[in-house]
Amino acid sequence: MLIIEQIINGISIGSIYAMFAVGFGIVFSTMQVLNLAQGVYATFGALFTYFALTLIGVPFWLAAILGVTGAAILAVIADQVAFEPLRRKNIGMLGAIIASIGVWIALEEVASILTDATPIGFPSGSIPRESISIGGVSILQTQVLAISLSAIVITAVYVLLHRSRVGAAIRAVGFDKSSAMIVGVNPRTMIVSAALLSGAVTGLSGILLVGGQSFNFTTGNVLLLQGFAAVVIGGYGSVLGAALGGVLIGVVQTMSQSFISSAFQDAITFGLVLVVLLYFPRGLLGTTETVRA
Amino acid sequence: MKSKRSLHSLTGRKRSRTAIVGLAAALSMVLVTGCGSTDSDTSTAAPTETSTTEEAQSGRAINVGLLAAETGPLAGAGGAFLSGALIGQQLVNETGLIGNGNTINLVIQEASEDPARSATVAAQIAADEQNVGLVCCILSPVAGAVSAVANRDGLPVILYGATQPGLAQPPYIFRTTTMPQFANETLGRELSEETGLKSVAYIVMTDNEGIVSQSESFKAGFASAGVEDLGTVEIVAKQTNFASAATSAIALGAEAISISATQAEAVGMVAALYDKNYDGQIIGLETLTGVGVFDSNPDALDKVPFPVYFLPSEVNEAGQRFVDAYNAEYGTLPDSFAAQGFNAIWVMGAALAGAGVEPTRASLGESLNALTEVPGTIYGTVKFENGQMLAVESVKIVSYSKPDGVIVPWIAP
Amino acid sequence: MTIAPESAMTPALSLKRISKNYGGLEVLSEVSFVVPQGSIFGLAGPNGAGKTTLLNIVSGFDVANSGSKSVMGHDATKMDALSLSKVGVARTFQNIRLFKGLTVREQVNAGAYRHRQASIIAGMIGLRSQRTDNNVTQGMTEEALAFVGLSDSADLLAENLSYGDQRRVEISRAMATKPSLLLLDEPTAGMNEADWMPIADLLQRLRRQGTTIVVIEHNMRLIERICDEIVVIAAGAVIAQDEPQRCLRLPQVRLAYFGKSS
Amino acid sequence: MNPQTALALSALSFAIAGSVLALSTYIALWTGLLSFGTVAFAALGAFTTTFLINNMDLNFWLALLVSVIAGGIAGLIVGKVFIKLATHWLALATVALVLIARVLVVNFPGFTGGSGGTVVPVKLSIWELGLLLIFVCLLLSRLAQSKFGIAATTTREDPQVAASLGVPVARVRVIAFGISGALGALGGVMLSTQLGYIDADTFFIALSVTVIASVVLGGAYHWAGSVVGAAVFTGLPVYISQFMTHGQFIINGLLLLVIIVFLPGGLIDPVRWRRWRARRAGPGKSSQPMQSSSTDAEVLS
Repeated sequence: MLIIEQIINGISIGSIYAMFAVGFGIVFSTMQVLNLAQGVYATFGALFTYFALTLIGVPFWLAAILGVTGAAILAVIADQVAFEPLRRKNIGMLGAIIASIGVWIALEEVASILTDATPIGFPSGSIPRESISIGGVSILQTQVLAISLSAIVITAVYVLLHRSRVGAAIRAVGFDKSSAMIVGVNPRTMIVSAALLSGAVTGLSGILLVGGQSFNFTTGNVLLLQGFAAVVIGGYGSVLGAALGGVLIGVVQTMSQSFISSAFQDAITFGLVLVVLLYFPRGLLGTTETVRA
Repeated sequence: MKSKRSLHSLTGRKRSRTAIVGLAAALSMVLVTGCGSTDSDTSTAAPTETSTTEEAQSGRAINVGLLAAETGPLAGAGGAFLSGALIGQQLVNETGLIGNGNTINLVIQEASEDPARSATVAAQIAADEQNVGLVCCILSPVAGAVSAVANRDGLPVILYGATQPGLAQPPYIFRTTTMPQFANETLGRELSEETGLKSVAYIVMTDNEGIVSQSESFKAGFASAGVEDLGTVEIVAKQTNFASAATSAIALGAEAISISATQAEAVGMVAALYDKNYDGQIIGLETLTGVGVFDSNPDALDKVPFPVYFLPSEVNEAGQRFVDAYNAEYGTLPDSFAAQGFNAIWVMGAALAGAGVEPTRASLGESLNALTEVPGTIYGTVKFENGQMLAVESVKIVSYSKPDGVIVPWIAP
Repeated sequence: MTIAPESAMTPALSLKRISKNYGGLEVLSEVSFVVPQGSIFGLAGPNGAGKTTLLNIVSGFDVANSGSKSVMGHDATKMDALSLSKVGVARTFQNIRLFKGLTVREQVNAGAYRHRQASIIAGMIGLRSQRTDNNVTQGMTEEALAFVGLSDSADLLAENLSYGDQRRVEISRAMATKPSLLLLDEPTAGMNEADWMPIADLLQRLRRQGTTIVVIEHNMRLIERICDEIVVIAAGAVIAQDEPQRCLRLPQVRLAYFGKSS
Repeated sequence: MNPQTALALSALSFAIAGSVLALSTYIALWTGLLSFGTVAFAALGAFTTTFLINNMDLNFWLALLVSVIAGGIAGLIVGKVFIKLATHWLALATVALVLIARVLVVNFPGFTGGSGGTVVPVKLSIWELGLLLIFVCLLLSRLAQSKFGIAATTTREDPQVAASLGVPVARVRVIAFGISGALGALGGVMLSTQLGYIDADTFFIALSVTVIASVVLGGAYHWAGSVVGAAVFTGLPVYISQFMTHGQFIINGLLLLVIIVFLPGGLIDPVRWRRWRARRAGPGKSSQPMQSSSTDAEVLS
């Protein structure tokens, strides 16, 4: 029983990592940007939701939609302000990483001011808190929500990217801008829509993470590290890879935490990251588009 | 009047506005210098504020440095400490605690609880002979960095927040932090006696020595009441997966679960246990106090006992004076961080009183070393042992009350 | 200097049934030919025939799926760019690849890198060997610069030179390695006669110094002028190998080039 | 001493320590590799030195030497293991390294003092710090002239072409990591002597971000850039602090953006100077558009 419950715990937190990782991966595979500001989008997704709940007082589902939208718009603005100039000037990887650090620092301070740097949480009653108990295994409704939502969203993203014309266009841009132009795709539109999509998914992951607990302006950084581990393990450029990477991390963490030692859980996670980087250069499920060695 | 303004600009509520002002200031700054800095660790600092009050005319205004943390990860607590300290300055001067017409004048420098920044600013304060003492530090590493500077320059320091064991090192480093360790032990003992607790399990954040030592004191307390220890679940800072820790802890099947973690993690754990329908007694620790904590999770935090040294609703005369002054200034009741900030300044005042007509670092140091007990603090009469303040008598077991989130004495179910 | 046995018998380069395909698309199929030492050898053929791919494989920038190659008598099938440079292979690029931000002299001096004896560590501590190295490579640099006639613009940023001069810089950088086999990818692309003539006799002077040259060219007049022998590649396969004049008259070649054989 | 002087001196000592850390990152970047690992080596150096002094009562300079060597070896090993990774994946691997380093620091209290951290028994004077920095700068200016310098620069600009000219790209990068490790350890020790107290979070992501930002702001194309960058980064906040409370980070972030967009070469950018001189000199009939130099596509992608 205990182990089953723990596995479910792992899957639920993992599904949140997974969603973040997918958001992270979209940006990387389309814009070749390792966006360190991605974690802040998650924080803001949660923040916008919080303000929608407390200031406007709309129901949770609506607040969440507002939060997701806010995060998506934020991501687009950040992309156009910070990364678009770099793309135009053709300043590569390092430049983008540094720029994303800039965005990260600035936005985190904004979040700190908005929250007075104190812990906040969704007001009571706004989200379902009860837990369902099935044969001695108790599952939180928030966990059910997290797992089902991310399953739906990730599938949707997968279908959008790999089964639709828009997705094909987006991936074409990611693969080779110039040839994309030749086949009549406007790279900028595609990049903006990629940023929008990634921001939305990331924001949702943030909302689900803090749902039912308190959070503060640095919450997103945790997701950043775990999500980064997830994408590395799952492989960039592959939606399903990143997703499974996230779930894997979640389960591995939970298991090591409850059956080995929580003290070393980060060492285990990121040790795994190194192993994958070195011995599975494309991630466990990565695509050939991204060769790392 | 200057003091009033400075006080206002420092209340948390006004922070956003200050931010805009600061922003403008910085912009002009950047325009001037044409270059700037990025450092996600060191943070912004308050303009040097020196507030003087009318009593100053008769005697001398004695400068005491204070490292503020209005920004950075601890801005929440930092603001409370600072607000309390400013009231401390106000009351020390109004009551003429120091005597000889002398008044205390806080030289406030923002250091955002960052070790490097704090060491730098401390060096600046230490370099000015006018500053006879320094009050600071919420985080233990910061306290360590500042202590190094202070020991070098022979500057007496009072630490008001850091809880790691062994930080108080006379002759220069003293600590008025009301050590949660003692409080936890008391809580453990009294709570078990009141409720006839049989067994308890522990959730401990293992990568924070201060917290670990707090959990030790809980264990000592419960053990002394003969409660059975059913095991410990470890968590780490920046924990995301509270649910699994909760599952493990609940699985230990204890009548009560005692949580030792820093604020965010403690709140998260309480919530997870609550959501997992844990039917036993959840026991918190002092980190559960603070602005916004209750609102962050009212359902879960209701009825979770935790120890505090200070409770606005149950105060002695000195405490009442503090509460009134604080309320008059900020329109809210002080939390235990504010109380610690206040008390640090009050003790500093008491020490200055014993430091002669013209206090110097040397005389203040001697006075602090000679200090064995201070009567009339908001914690009652407090004792000093090896530079550490003890106020065990004033420990209170409290919990948040629904719906308004006021902290009230805890009533055993 | 190269480790290669400098006997006229051993060919400078010999390719045996080199094949290359990118994800099923066959770019080269069973290409084989031999380049005798001291010759100027032309690689001709319409665009997309696979000439550059072949050059990449020879210089270790790309790996063949099958087949073998040997350079100056060494089996070079498994060699990467680094080890090939050690046996004396140097190259230029169709789209110029100079180091950004370096002056002409620095570019060429980098070419002489492999003639530095001092170990990297010795260089850090700045031992004597380091200084002698600097003198040696300086000599080589100036020589190579003078050879292509860029001594005057040696201190300019290479990227500020004209297109033609940038090509010269690339050639002189390659020369500074003192190669025994020099691979040139369209050295006169986009040049008018006035520009490419000097390059042509530059190559001939190089050959006189005993360097073997393999050159990809579209400029038939240049080919006829300097090449001893050419192979024509079309659709990844060798369709002709002979002296330039005769080769270019062959029907299959004209077909490949002009789509008609007469 | 005048407080302002004290402030300046203290800020300066942190700036000096910061410069050495920045230079450690710069060395790796010189060969085209972005490494967050500097702080891991810094932690190794700082905790080793402290341990050797406290528990083996070794002389400080001896302990420092041992730590620097240890850092160098660690750097070589890390480089050897990571070298097969393409550049930006290597950057990620170094992030993982930093995260793991923290866990190790926390969980080996016998060596590091664990989460409680440890007191650093030595405080270097500004002069000693300055001399160390000067020594490092001399080493680097020497390197720039040396065989390694040429190898590193060409490797960064175009590894493939460099290899075809006989530059042992992989070896050069591993050596760079070795030096980066040694300098990282040195910088870590210098920083720790200024902090007087170090724990697991002293050497963490925040610091590595600062260090990298210093290098980029100062200019990743010349060692002097790292020194300037670190000075600006560690020095300026202290002064800006005196003028403003909140939102300094917002400025910091935007500033970093502005720099990377408009001065991608950083404050010290020899290439920009050269181009500027070239343009003033005139004759170079530029056949290409001026491209942004330095932290450019070539550096990492």
